[in-house]
Amino acid sequence: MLNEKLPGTPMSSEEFEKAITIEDHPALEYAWDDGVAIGRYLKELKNGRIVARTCSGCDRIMIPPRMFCELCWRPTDEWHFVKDTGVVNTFAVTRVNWDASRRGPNEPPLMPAVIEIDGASKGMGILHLLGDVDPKKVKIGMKVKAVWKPEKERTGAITDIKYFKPY
Amino acid sequence: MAFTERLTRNVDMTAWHGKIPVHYRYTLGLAGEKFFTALKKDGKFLATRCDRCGITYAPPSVYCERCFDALDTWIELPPTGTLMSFTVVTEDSSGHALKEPQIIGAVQLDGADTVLIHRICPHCVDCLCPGARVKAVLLEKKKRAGGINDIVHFEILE
Amino acid sequence: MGYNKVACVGAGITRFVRRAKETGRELAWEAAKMALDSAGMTLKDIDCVVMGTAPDAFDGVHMKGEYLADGSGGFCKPYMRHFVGGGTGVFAPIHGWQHVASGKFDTCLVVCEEKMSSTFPHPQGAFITIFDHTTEQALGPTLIWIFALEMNRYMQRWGLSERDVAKVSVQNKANAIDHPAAQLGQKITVEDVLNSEVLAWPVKRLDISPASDGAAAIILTNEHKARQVTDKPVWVSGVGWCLETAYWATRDLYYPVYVEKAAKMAYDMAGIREPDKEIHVAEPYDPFDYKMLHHMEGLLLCKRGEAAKLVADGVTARTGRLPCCPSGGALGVGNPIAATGLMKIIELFLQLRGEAGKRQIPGDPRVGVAQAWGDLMQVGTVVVMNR
Amino acid sequence: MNRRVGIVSMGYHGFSAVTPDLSYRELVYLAASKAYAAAGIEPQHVDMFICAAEDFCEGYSISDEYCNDQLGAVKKPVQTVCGEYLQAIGNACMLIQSGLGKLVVVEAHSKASNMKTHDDVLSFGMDPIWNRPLKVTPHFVAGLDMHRYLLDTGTTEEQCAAIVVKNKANAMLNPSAAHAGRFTVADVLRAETVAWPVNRLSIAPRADGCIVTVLAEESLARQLNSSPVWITGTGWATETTALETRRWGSAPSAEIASQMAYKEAGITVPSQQIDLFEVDDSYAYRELQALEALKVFGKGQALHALDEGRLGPTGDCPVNVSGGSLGVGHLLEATGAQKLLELFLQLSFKAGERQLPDVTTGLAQAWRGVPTTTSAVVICSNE
Repeated sequence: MLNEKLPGTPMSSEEFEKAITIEDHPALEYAWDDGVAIGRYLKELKNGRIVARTCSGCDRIMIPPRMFCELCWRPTDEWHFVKDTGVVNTFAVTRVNWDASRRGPNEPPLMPAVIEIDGASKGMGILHLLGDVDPKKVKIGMKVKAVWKPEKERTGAITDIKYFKPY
Repeated sequence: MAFTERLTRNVDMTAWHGKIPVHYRYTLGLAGEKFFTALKKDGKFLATRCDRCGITYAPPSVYCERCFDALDTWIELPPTGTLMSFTVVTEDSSGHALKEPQIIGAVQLDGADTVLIHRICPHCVDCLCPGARVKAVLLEKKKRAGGINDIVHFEILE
Repeated sequence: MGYNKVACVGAGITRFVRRAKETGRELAWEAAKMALDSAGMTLKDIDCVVMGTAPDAFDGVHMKGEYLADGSGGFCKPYMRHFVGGGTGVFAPIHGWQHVASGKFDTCLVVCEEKMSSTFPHPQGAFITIFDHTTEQALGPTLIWIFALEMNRYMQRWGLSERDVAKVSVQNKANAIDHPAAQLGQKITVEDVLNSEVLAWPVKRLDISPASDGAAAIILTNEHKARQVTDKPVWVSGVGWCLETAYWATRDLYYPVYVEKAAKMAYDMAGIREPDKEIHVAEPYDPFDYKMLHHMEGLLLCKRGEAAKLVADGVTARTGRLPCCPSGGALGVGNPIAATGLMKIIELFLQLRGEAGKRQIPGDPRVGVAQAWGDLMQVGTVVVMNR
Repeated sequence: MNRRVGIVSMGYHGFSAVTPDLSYRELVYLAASKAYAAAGIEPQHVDMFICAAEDFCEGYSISDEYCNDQLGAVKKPVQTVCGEYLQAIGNACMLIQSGLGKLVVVEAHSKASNMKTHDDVLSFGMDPIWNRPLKVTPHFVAGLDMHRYLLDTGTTEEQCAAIVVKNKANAMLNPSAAHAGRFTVADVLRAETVAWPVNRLSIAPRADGCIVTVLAEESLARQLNSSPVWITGTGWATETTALETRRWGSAPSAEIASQMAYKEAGITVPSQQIDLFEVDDSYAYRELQALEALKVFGKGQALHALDEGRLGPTGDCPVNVSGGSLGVGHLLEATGAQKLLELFLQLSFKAGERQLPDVTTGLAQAWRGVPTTTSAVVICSNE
């Protein structure tokens, strides 16, 4: 039987602000080696292209690319360029930023989505953002196309694609 | 079983830079709040005692790690103690060189069975030896913010 | 299966609160001490300690397991920390089961702790770094995104409305009124949920469990020791866990295959063939209201897409045929990640002993299932308990 | 132990200061593919997987998400243990002895080279209220401990320097060693002070690498490998969290862990019943401290064994013939795996130039580094 008086000392936010607290801004910084597959993926994004890897074991065309097939447990075979168009598998509409702060009234909402990329295997999607579309009009199954940054602004990152918009 | 290709030019070896982007504000805890409030207000060193194990925890704890009893016997200890061990450090917590070396010591306050980890006065380098008698030097009261750095360091008593 | 039988003989829990004054070490001690007292045991009776705690980024300490060791009773003992994302709370008794069932240890203190309130600007900010650091984090994602994506897919696949899903939040938050540890026990209506602030459509404020600080602990022993400690041991009769691929965007999110595989592993071990008939009480993981439905289906407690109907028909109420989250769940009691899963295990322990007080379900429940979920829609951890 | 557990194979890759051409996934896949090939298995045959990892070494908030694809462990029971590799080995033995699994894989890796702020991460392991605000190098914990150890045992800085010389020389015969070298005691003593009496050359430098172990229940182990290496004892222990309450100058966790393992392996006189040791040398003095905690030598006696050359490859009590962490490199959570790998290679008579003659029993012991007090021990035998 859990007795009514359980341990634990709650603090209101006012009490927390008034109390002595120890602040720390740790420098937890990393440079993760891209390796063969992701290294090539980012290079091709800079070139305005999306590259996948194929596996002859299970006939999948995989993005993001990887040098091994995690299902067949064998090396993947070839690089394979896929389209920069796709279909919305699911989406969300949010006014909340990564740190729970709210987007301003005149800031458009963020529309994250899983986009199944044409040319990759069925259901093979990536996370990205939708843009240039009225949130009320977005539907699962909607066909979308990548909007790329201008070439000179591309750095070799997933954000070289600004967003996907209906076409 | 390896890969159909490997990177063979170092210029192709790229890395993605990133970090953990949050920061922290920690509460002092039940024991810490009592200890640092007494230190800040009155410059006093509080400890807790486990009667079952016969151990005085300084700095204090609200539980005994050995027998798990709740510790609610608070006692005051003098600011003096014995240096159990020390080390001379040349780098800060990021691994960068310190302007000049610092001494970190394990100080057993008189009446305590545990140690308090803190800086030792840098000018006392030549009279440094384990077993030396030490005394806490605190910031003046109005500068004390409530935290381990309210203690400036421990100085060696002749 | 040649393993030793393993029983739960004691439990302890702290209040789940938005901000705790205690340090993580002190919270762990409060729960672990209560568990020992409840079984009339002391640290001397404990052979080993298992610690379950989720991201180090919450308590704000690297190698957090080592930081929590003395508060968890690990002093000069075999002490090991595991971590499988949000599934940690129900993996904790599984890890404890491994220690005792193997015969290496007779008794095991299982402690779970989480202190999220140290993280600034907001605990949710620590979740950006669960996404792939190179191909996803640059998009500025947060955990609510992936829940909203899954909830949308789930609702669309089975033709459910936000109203159907909101009933779960209403049920669980009401149940939590009777739980002494509860942070958000409250009477709300479906309209309250539908009108609450939209955080990431279709997820709204009252669809979600809160960030919390809290700790929980149980004591596991072999059969011989259990008989000495209590006349009502509750047996850990089935354990199962499963981890899906990290490439979460390549799987259809409407059905949690990994929960089903973990559930089947546990049911096979417990000799359960028809879970929807043989289970008397269930605690599926409910960090979001739709997630309870999603996991009820993964746990094979009902057909796919039909969980919402069970809630609407009151089948999952405390007085229903198959009570789900009688504790009040993460939605009502609170969600200090690792401690949430163990809170659910403790609810089964109390319900099966008839000691759940105001939350006690009627009849003579003998078999219960608890489940936790975690990572990128990826890990299922399932425990079956029976008296 | 009611069911004997055998090491069928160990696959490893890396052990170099940096591995810039491979992502962590690719590094782990290469090690796993060698382990599985040597055992003649596919990952779908494996019952359970255990990974030893820490979030802030990987740079993720939930790093266990990213451990299974490269092991071929999709939709499999996979658990991450945030602890020493040898603890994960102990956990794997429990899985097999519980009867829940017959074939278990244990993986850990180090991508320490990807940590731009390694010392900050280590300092982030300190207690935020009592210790971290001092803002000095985390090696201060080793400095306090070594100083106390020298005082209590009469060991000298020269003898600790001799451990560095021994291990880095041993590493010259180990093709998988990133930090081998010929040094003299004077060279080591000349190195810059970091946390006196700990200096730069007596701290094990970091390395990247991955090690995957395939473990099996006795009868299956014999099918997969004609002469598997048996695990006869495991143990692990944590002393305490607090710098304030620990017994400075000694390693109680290593002592408790070894007593557990000795009991299971039926070992009563370690120095006579164990042919080789791979023990913690993440700081040079810890090798001597560990040998005393493991009761291989009495308190303050390890230094004499060192002086008499007994700890060298030709001595009667060879310690860290692989080169240890000082010679091979510190591999974060995989440090214990490198020590176990040396036992596996020696007891399978595959240790090449550094193979010791007629060895039957070996002990691996590893510590999780500052500021922890957790030690783990695994004892192996080829009988």
